[in-house]
This record gives sequence, structure tokens and C-alpha cells, in this order.
Amino acid sequence: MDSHLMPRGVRRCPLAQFLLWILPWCALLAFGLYGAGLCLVKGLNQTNMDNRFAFGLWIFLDLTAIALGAGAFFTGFLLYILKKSELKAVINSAVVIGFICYSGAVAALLVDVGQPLRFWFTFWHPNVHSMLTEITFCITCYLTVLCIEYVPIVLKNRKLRQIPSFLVFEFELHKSMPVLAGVGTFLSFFHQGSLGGLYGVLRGRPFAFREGFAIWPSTFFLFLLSAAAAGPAFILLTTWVVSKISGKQLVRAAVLPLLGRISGVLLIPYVLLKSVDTLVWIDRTAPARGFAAHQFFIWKPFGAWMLFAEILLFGLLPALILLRRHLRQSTGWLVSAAVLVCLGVTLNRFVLTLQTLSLPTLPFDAFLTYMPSWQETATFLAVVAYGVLIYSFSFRYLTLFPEEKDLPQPVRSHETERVVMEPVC
Amino acid sequence: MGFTRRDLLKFTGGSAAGLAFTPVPWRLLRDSALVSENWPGVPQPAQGEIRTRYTTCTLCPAACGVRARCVGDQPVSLAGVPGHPASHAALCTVGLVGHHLPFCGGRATRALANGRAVAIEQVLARVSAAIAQCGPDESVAILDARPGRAASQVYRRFLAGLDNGIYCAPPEAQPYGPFGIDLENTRAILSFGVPVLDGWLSPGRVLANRSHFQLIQVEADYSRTASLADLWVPVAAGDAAFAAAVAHALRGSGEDAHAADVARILGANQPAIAIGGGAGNLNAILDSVGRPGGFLRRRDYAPATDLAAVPDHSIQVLLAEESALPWSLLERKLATRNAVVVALTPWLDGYARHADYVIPAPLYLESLDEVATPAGSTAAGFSLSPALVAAPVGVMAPADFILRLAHDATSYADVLKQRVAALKKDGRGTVFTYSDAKSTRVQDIASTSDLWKTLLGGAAWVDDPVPQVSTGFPIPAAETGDPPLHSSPLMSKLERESGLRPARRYAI
Amino acid sequence: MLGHVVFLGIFYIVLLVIVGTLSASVFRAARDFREHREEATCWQATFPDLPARERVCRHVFTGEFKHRICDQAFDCRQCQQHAALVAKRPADAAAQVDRYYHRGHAWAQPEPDGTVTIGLDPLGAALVAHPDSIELPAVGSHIQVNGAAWHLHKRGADVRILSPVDGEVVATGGPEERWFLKVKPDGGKLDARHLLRGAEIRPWMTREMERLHSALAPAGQAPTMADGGVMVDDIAAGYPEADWESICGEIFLQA
Amino acid sequence: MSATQTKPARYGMAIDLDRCTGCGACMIGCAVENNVPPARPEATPRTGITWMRVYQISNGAPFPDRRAAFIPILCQQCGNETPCAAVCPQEAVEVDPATGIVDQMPQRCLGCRYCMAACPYHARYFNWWDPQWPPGMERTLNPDVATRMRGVVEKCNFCHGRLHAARTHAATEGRRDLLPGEYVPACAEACPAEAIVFGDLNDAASEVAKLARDGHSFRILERLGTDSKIYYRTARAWVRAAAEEPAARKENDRG
Repeated sequence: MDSHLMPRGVRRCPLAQFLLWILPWCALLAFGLYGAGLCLVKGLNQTNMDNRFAFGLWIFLDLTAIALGAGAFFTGFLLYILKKSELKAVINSAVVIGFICYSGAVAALLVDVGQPLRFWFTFWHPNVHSMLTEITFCITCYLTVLCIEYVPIVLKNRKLRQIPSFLVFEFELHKSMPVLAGVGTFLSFFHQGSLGGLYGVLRGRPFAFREGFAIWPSTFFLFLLSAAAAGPAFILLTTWVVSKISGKQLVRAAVLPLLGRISGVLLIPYVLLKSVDTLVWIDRTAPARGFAAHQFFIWKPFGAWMLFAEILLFGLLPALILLRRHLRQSTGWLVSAAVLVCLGVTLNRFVLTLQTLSLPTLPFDAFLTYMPSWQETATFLAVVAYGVLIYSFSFRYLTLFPEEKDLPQPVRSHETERVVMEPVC
Repeated sequence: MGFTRRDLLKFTGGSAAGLAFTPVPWRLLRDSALVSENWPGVPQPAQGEIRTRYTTCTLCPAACGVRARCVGDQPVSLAGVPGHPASHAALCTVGLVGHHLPFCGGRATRALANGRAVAIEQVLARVSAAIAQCGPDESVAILDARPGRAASQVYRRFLAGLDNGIYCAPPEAQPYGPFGIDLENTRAILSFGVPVLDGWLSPGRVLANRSHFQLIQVEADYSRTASLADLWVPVAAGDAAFAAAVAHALRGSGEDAHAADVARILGANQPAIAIGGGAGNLNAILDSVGRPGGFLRRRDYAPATDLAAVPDHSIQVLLAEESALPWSLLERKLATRNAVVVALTPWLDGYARHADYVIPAPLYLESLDEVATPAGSTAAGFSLSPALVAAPVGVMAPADFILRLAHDATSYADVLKQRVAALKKDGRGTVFTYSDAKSTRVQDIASTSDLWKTLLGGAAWVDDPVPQVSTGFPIPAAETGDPPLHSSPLMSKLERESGLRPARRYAI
Repeated sequence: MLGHVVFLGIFYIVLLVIVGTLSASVFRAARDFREHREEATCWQATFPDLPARERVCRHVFTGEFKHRICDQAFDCRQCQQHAALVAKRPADAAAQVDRYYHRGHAWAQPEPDGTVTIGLDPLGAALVAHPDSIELPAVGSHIQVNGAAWHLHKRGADVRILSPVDGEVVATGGPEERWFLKVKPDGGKLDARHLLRGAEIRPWMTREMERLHSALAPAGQAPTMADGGVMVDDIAAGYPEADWESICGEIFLQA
Repeated sequence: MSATQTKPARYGMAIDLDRCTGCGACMIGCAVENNVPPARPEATPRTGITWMRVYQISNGAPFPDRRAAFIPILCQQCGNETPCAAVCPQEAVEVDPATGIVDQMPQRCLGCRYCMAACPYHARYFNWWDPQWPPGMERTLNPDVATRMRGVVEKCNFCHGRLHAARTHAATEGRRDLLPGEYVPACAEACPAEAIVFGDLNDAASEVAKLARDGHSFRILERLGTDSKIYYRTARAWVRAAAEEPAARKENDRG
């Protein structure tokens, strides 16, 4: 029915099945938008955040989404700057994932601030010493870059490409991709780092505060590195999941292990630096500010196990798996390691944002817990649903995996329209 | 086909690009800033001439001096009066926001008969009739929330004109009878459940002297006073056995370790006093009555009937000002048949809920009022509490209502003037003016009208001390008052918004 | 202060680069239109999106390569590989051929008067036999190699036929005439280096038939193919259920 | 509005914890002065707005030896790399060099709450609700202080309205510097125990400067290096131990 809108040479499920798939996500999106609308109209009293827990689920969402979306910049960097041409197979998907993560995070941020109408004040009265200013500037620019990178993918839709001006523009824009990839890398370098700096500079929060180099705390570099490691792992994971759900072979067999190796190679220095950083923090940074590091871990349920889980279970273990060639070749190991890496970066962002806020700093203050309200959760889920929908539509109507049409596809019984037995060229 | 989809796309794209070069986006940005800065529904403070006016707080018997900062005629903040003899420069939390009382809802603004609005004349007629119908063993009672005022004299005069009038007052309104406490010279206080640091007397006076006295708190609850006391004895305040043990210990006998501790502190810090319902005869043992640092007699005490002592079911007509006495106690005293209850109250949710008639009373700051001797003061006192804001139409001061009931043509204001004239005539004491913190002897004030003007501008009259004799006069026991039913919405800062407990309102 | 200058300086440079990149693309796209290179550019943009099986180098047909994907968007005039291979067999290059074939199923036939006649080869013609409509370029307009020469519509399929030559249209024909355009080639002479000829044609056509076969296969049996490629006049008539848009797109190199 | 002072002041406070009874008059006085709205019915101690907030602590001893103390916490007006001012993305927090007061500009605040996360003293409050006063009560608002809208952060600014008023008054008398005691925040004025002493820490002769030098005085979390301007004073060792620096604890011992 809508097959003339799909990329030529690939198979997609019948429209009815697709509609059935997006229906629950649309419902979730509508529900989430209602929750977000309540927060915008009635104010942030709709959330369970409070003066101590000034940030909640959403900041965690922002940081995690942007870390996982780092695949867009890092794949672009490897493909266009370092000419790793195998990654062409996933670059479109990476761009879409990056676009989803960043636009979702920005949308969540707009709900998260108390006066969204004033978002542009940051550009008018920037405090250049604030990490948030750096983040706002970089993310705005980078989202623009991602939009520009998304445009060629959209313009190559089978229907849109029939308009010659679109196709010509796409062609000329595509020529500029290395420049955009370079700009994206530059911007990502700063905002991924600044997101780490966001909490690392909080001299009043000894749990998060880190010393560093020049104006950047060590978390700046750790975030950069962990995002660069998690981005490819997340692309690996999404590609595998999409492949499973759609029943298609999307990329050549060598691509996913390559992504895994990239992730593993980056994880090793990350784990090393993170360990050194943690030791310095325990031994010097925290005590110098009047806090013994073990104090941070006496509050249940956030014990020292979180630290070990973050570094060993979700850092060292997947790094070791991903660096073993024969383990990489096994989809089970590869995907499990990618899951661990993504969980690790998620846990890291959780610890830095939420655990920091739950810990008291005043000597006589209490440890606090926080549970998001349904409006917050709904907004969170809206971002997830938004991502799934954008990705589903992109996957159905745009070319996210250019290699797919050249790969043999398993025949599915329900595909009654047409079955192709492609010759392998 | 003149207009294709392509034209539409071109038009849209062109418009979007063109729009960026018009003032429209910039105007939208600026307007968004204006909207966010002038957020709808946020009131802006009214501007006006800033004036300072003075009055005296009537919210509890502590009689604190009040300096009100007003915009035009509207007080916007209240503060203490530096040097004030009874309150120093302090106000309690409730007093600080006394000017918010009109905005906390539940106001009675019209006379009510069984819940229906009526004219005050109708209430007067029906209450008069009810009083006239009273039989020989049926009494008419007035509950005076703040005894010792000129208004109290009006009540007493009215009741004296009846065969069976009873004048009552809540016991905590005059806890120490004819005595005041010479807190300035006290070195130890043994408190039986009295919230000494949490609403006792005026906070300014207590806290100014806090460094001079040891505080022993006998109380089962870990109250704020208990938590801050020098020694806390976790024994029920009314536990006579503990008072007896302390008495034994003071005489040098007994085995109770707590009591021995208490006795040691009291012995080492003389003069010492014991306060609160459980004190028993400890003040006699401590010899604290009539000597500096103890209980000192003052001039103006007139005893009232303790409502608890009135026979049950004997009151046929009860005229009650809003007080901390629980309604259940009042109800027990009412005649079982056809009892008439008149609530003289600003609030709909206190006695008014149980009353046949409600006479709406003005609130603090809404009418010219008076304050009798400050709680715990060692000398008689008197202040006017001039109105700072207009009262709602239809309210009537309780004293005015009683005057009308007595067919007396004078108004409450006239009564106050008579009281001031009497002060001038007696010629005793000094007047402390709030605006300049100066004290003037009454004798040095030229005329009654000058004294009236001085008091109306914010001033406190303080009697001269009376000669003391050491005596074992038993100090009346008093229960503590309940926290206020009505207070500013801003009191939410203390409990709901910060987890701090509200202070008690009533001074003991 | 210095912080402000550095920070905002970097920010505006980044912004400038982004805006510059975008405007440069718009500018270059506009220039393509101004210089009438839009057709060639469209083909440049389309070619990488074709499946690999459609992008096979012509020298694979002749067995000179086992596997090779064309990297010149079927424009052998620029291809050094092609030049080198042709140089190895000068006889072929010198041989006179009366009809050249383009990978998009158009043929070009030089006429004695110096013009070139362009038509659809049998497979192409059979696929779009009895078209619903035809859009031929106006006489006097210019067509480019690998640009759209003319358009046909049949059963929902919008087919653009890629031009085999550069030149100016001097006359238009139609299905009845068995040719569609007469073109005066640029430079006065047909440059046919990029067109298939001679021995290349049969293996290429066999391959194309196979592609058509697989494209049609699921829709039913393929009676026209049983004899190894004898065409019926109108293949579409034999496959009323087939998705003609897809089939034409596959064969006429549309992405 | 008023001329700059000739010599910069460093306004600060000394709070005597041994005098504080936790009555909350400072909190009430502050709310009245600064037009802080009353709580919404849904508000909790975690969402309320209390620029001045009294915490209760205990010595943790078993009954009846348990003792309480109260610690009023307000913005500590940090002087060194003020944590909140450093992180605000749009310069809505400023440290006035003439007074040392950390000022929050609600008209410019985005409501991102980054400053709240940055503040070690948890002395910043967010307007979770639209401010609302019971009908008529808006007449009692202080004309010298602007009300704030929903969605912005606010905090103690040492009663900025009073500073302006004092400066205006001084200007009418031809003075550029304020006299000691001419400018006192509402909390210091409201405290019935006179536990709060306010003044210029730069003026060595001022009472607050003398109290700050007192051996019993300390600052909360001094080792964070925030150079706060609120000094606390207590002669009780346990109060100081509980208030000055965090110690490893097994449980929350808020009183």
C-alpha cells in the first residue's frame, strides 16, 4: 500500500502490521505529551522533584540519552574524518539515533526548566563560566548539525527524491558531510565533556566534585570517553534489535564486531582513568573538602557496590569481552557486552546526577530519596515513544542501512506481497 | 493547474526564510520575555506612602508593643518596639503576622441567629428576653477571654445588675493571680510543663533573661522547651509525687535522683521559682513569693469565677468571647433546656458553631481595643490598641454589645476614655511611648486628653511597684493554652514548609 | 572578559561554519540548476543508492573482471580502467557498430545525417509497451548522458529513460515509430565510449533478463522467459498483479 | 538609584546557636519582608519556600539526656567562587562587589535549578507553584520587593529591599556609606532572642566582625572553601560538632 514510499529493494512489513506496531507507541506518546503538557501548563509542581532533589528523572534521561546518542558524532568522526568506510553501513542509523537522542533530550529540558519561554536568555546573557552555558550552546549547535545531517536521509526518500531540486540539494549537502562531521565532533567533544563537568564542577557537592585540568574537571574527560565508548555500543545494540524485530539482515556480518571493537578499545582507557580518578577522589579530593569518601556510601541502597558495578561489571568486563576476537564474533557475547556498556554509562549518569542529589551536604541534613511522579514518568516515556516512532518511520521509509538491499534476506511466510531471492553480487 | 505542490513548498520555504529577516521573530522573542516577566496571575505590591504606626498586640495577654510599617493605611509588616517594658523589641511568630488574620478565612461578619443572618437589634431583643426569663437558679454568664480590661469592668457591671450573673475567665488568662514574676532577677525556673521558651509570657522578655536563669523542665513530652532546658525531667507535669519528691529533696531528704538533681540546681541558683500546674507548694518552700527574683504582687487583680467551679447545667444564658477553653467544658455548664449561647467572636469555626447567636467581633488591628496588664508583669499595665485597618461593616466589639444589652448609651470608646481619665486621676506610674522609646511619669502629662492621645499613638502605661510582703500565698495552678486556631497563612513556613513546629500562642 | 571573547568567538565560528556549509550547499545546488547540470547531478546522487547488482561494471559481462562495481556512475568516458581495457583490444574499438546500448535500456543509433536516433531496446520497450502517457522533451531542448531523456507512465510506474547521449533534440517520435528522439550530438559526433556494443550486449541482456525474471518471479510463472528471452510485446499484460513501479524501477535503474 | 558606597562592604551575620530557640520568627519575618507566598496545600518541607529555614538537630543521646539545638540556615552569601553564581547559565545570580551579597534575579532566571544542585547549604528555593495569596492579602505585600513568578529560583538576599531603602535614606542625608545598624535584614530584626547579629565584616569594629573572630564561632562546611559570610557561634561542643562538618553517621539524626 505504502510500498512506493519505501526505499527500493527492501522489504517491510505490511502497512497494517506497521500501524499495529506504532499504535501503542503513539498512545504512549500521547499519554506522555499529556503529562508533559500538565507540567508546562500547571508548573513543575506536577513532578516529584523538590528543592533538594532539584533535578530528577529528566536530567538522568538527558544525560543518558546524550551519552547513548554519542554514536552519531563518533561514527561520523570515524567515517568521514578517519575514513573508516565500513561504518557507512550504520552512519544513517547513527545519525537518526543521534537526532532522536538530542532532540528528545532538548524537548525534555524544555519541560524541565521552570520558565521555558526564557530558553533564549542563555544566548542573550551567557555566563561563559557555567558548564550549562557550554552545554546549551553546543547542544543547540549540534542539534542543528544533526538536523542538517538528517535532511539528506529524508530527501532520499523514494518519493521525495523524485523532486530534482531535493536530490540536487541532497547531493551537494552530502559533499559537505566531512565538514559537518568535523563540526559535530568538535561540538560533541565539548558538550559531552561539559555534561560531565556539569556535576564535576560542583564544589559544593563533594560527592560529584572532581579536580581536573585547566577549567575542566576530570569528569569532563571521563564523560567524553565513556560517551564515545557507549555510542558505538548503542548503535550495535539498536542495529541488532532492529534486525531482530524486522527479521532483516541490515549490515554485513563484520560491521557489528567492528563497532564492538571500537567500543572495547575506548573502554579500556576509560576504565583505567575512571579507576585512577576514583582513587584520587577517595584519597585526596573528598577529604580535602571535609568529607571522608566512605561517608558517601553508608546510605542504603546506594552502597559501594555501585562503584564496583560501574567500574568492573559494566566497564572492565565488557571491555575484555569486546577485545577478544572470537568472543566478538559470537553475537551472544557481542550483544551482551554492548548491553553491559550501555548499562554502565546509564549507571554512571545515574550515580552522578541522582545519587549526588540524594546525599546530604549539610552535616545535620538527611539523606533523601525521590520517586518520579506519573507526569515525570510519562514525559520520560514520551521521549522513548518519540524515539521509537521516529526510528520506526525512518526505518520504514528511509534508507538507514544502505547495505540491506544487497544482503540476502530470510524469507518470511507472512510477506505475501513479493519475495525476493537476491543474487549475491 | 496554476498552483502545484512544488509551488506550495517553494512558497512555504521562501516565507520561512523571508520571515527571519522581518522583525517578527525578534518581536516574538521580546514578547515571550515580557510574558515571562509579567507572569499572569502574580500580584504586584501596591505602592504608596510608607508610614510607621504603633499599636499593641491583643492576640495574647503578653501585650507586646507593635510597630507597623504601613503602605498608605495598610500595614505590610509588624515588628516589636525596642525598649518596650513588657516585650522588649520582640514579637512572637503569630504576632509578627497579626495583620494577615483578616485573610485566613472563616470570618464571622454578620450577626447570626441559628445560622441565619439577622440584625443585631434582633439578637439584642431575644437575648434580653432570655435573660429576663431566667429563673432564680438559672444564671447568666459572660466568659471574658482577657480579664482585667476596661471591657471586663463593663461585663462585671452588667452582670452585677442581674440577680444571677457570673463573670468567668479562662484560668490561664490570670495564671498567677495578683502576682507577677520578677524574671529579671530569677536565677532558676522549675517549670511543670510550662512552655517557657515556646510561648510563655512575651518571648522578648523571656529570651532577654534566658542567660540569667537555669531552666528545669518537668514534662513527659520532649517539647521544644524540654529539648532546650538545662535539665529535662521526663515526668508528667501534673505528677504531684514528683513535686513532693522535689520538696523533700529541697528539705534535704528523699531518694529520688531526679528530684535531688533538681533540688541541687534550685539550691545553687537562688532566687528560684516553680511554675505550672504541678508546682504544688514548692514556691512556699523556695520562699519565692514577695521577694526579688520571685513572685511579686501587683495592684490590679480582680478574681474571676473559674468556670469549672460553676455548677453543671446552671447557666441559662452564656455570652462567650472566643477563648482557649474547650467547648465541652462550656457545654457541661449549660442548662439542659433552652440555654441561650451568644458567641462574641470574629470566627465562624470556634464557639460560633455551637452558639444560638453570633455577634461578629472585630479582629486585632480592626478596632480600637485595649490590653490589660501584660501576663507575668510585676506591675499593673494598660495599653490601647488603636485600629490600623478598617473593620468589615457589621462587626461589633463584644463590649459594645454588652453595653447595648445593658441599655447603656456609652460606647466602648467612651469606656476606654473613662479608664484613661481614671489613670490620669490616680496619677501613678509611667507611660512608655513606642515612637521614641521614652518613659514619662503620668503626673508629667498635662491632661487626660494628652494622655489619651499619647496612648492612642502607641504607648504602654506601667504602674509603680507596690510594697511586697513575703507570704505563702498559693500560686494558682494553670493549664497551658492551646495553639491558636487562626493565624496567618504564612505560618505554613514553620510546619508545612520546613518541618518546624509552631510556637504556642498563649502566655501563662 | 577574555573568557567571553574566547567562548563567544568559538561559538560564532562554529555557527558560521554550519551556516556557511548550508549556504554553500544551497549555492552549489542553485549553480547546478543554473548550469543545467541538475540531471547529471541527480544521476550522481542516484547511482550510489542502486543495489550493487545494478552497478556491475560492463567488463564483468565480458569476463574481464570477476567482480567489479562501477565507480564512475556508468560514465566510462572518464574511466581510466575502461580506457586501459579498451586499449588492449583495439579491434573492438575500431569496429563500426550501428547501434549502441545504454545501461538504462535505451539505444542510440548514429544516422548518416550526423544525428543520433534514440529508442528503447526490446526489453525496455516490452516493459513499457502501450504506456498510459509519454512526456517527450521539446524539440530544441538539450539532454545529457545519464540524465532523464524522456518519461513514460504505465500502471503507476513513472519511468524516466536515461539519455545515452549528450545533445540537442531535433525531432521526437514515439512507440509507434519505434524511436523516440532524434538528437544532434554535442561536438557534432556521437561519443559512444560509455555505451555497450558488440559482444557486451548479449551477456548484459541475459543478465537483465535474469533480473527481470527475479523481479517478476513471485507474481507467478514467467511464460515469456521460458524460451530464454523471446519477448512478448507487452510484458505488463501478462502480470496484472505485479508491482509495475518496482519492476520498472529495477530495470530502468531508479533508486 | 543610590550612589556607590565609597568602600566596599562585606555584609555578614553571626548567629548565636545558644540563643536560638527555634521559634521561627526569623522565618516568618523573612517571608513577610520578602513577599514569599504562603504554602499551597500540597507543599511539603521539601517544596516550600523558606529563604530562612530553621533546622533542628539533637545530640543523639538517649532520653532524657537528649538535647536539641536549632540552626537557622539561609543563603551563606559565599564569597569565594560562589557555587551558585558560577554555574548559572544566564547570569541570573550576581555577587555584588560593593556588598558581597549574592543576588538572585528572578526576572532572568530560567528555572533550570542548576544553582540549587550546586548549593551545598540547600538554601535555594524553587517556585514550584504559581504564587498565590488569599484574596485581599496581596494588599499586605511589601512594596519594596517584587513578587516572583512560578518556575524561578529564589533565595535570601539579605533583604535587598531594605538595603535599597537604607541607601536611599542615607542619600537624602547626603551620605554615601551606611551607618552601622541602619540596614538590618528582617530575620535579624524579628529574632526575639537577638541571636542574629548583622553587619559589615569588613568593619573590624562591628559587632558581627568581633563575633566572627570569637573562638566559639565557625562557619558551616568551611572546608569547602566557599568563604561564606554567615558565622555560627556556640559554646556547646556537641552543637559545633554536629553543625560544622559532616561526620560518618549510621542514621539521619535530624531532631
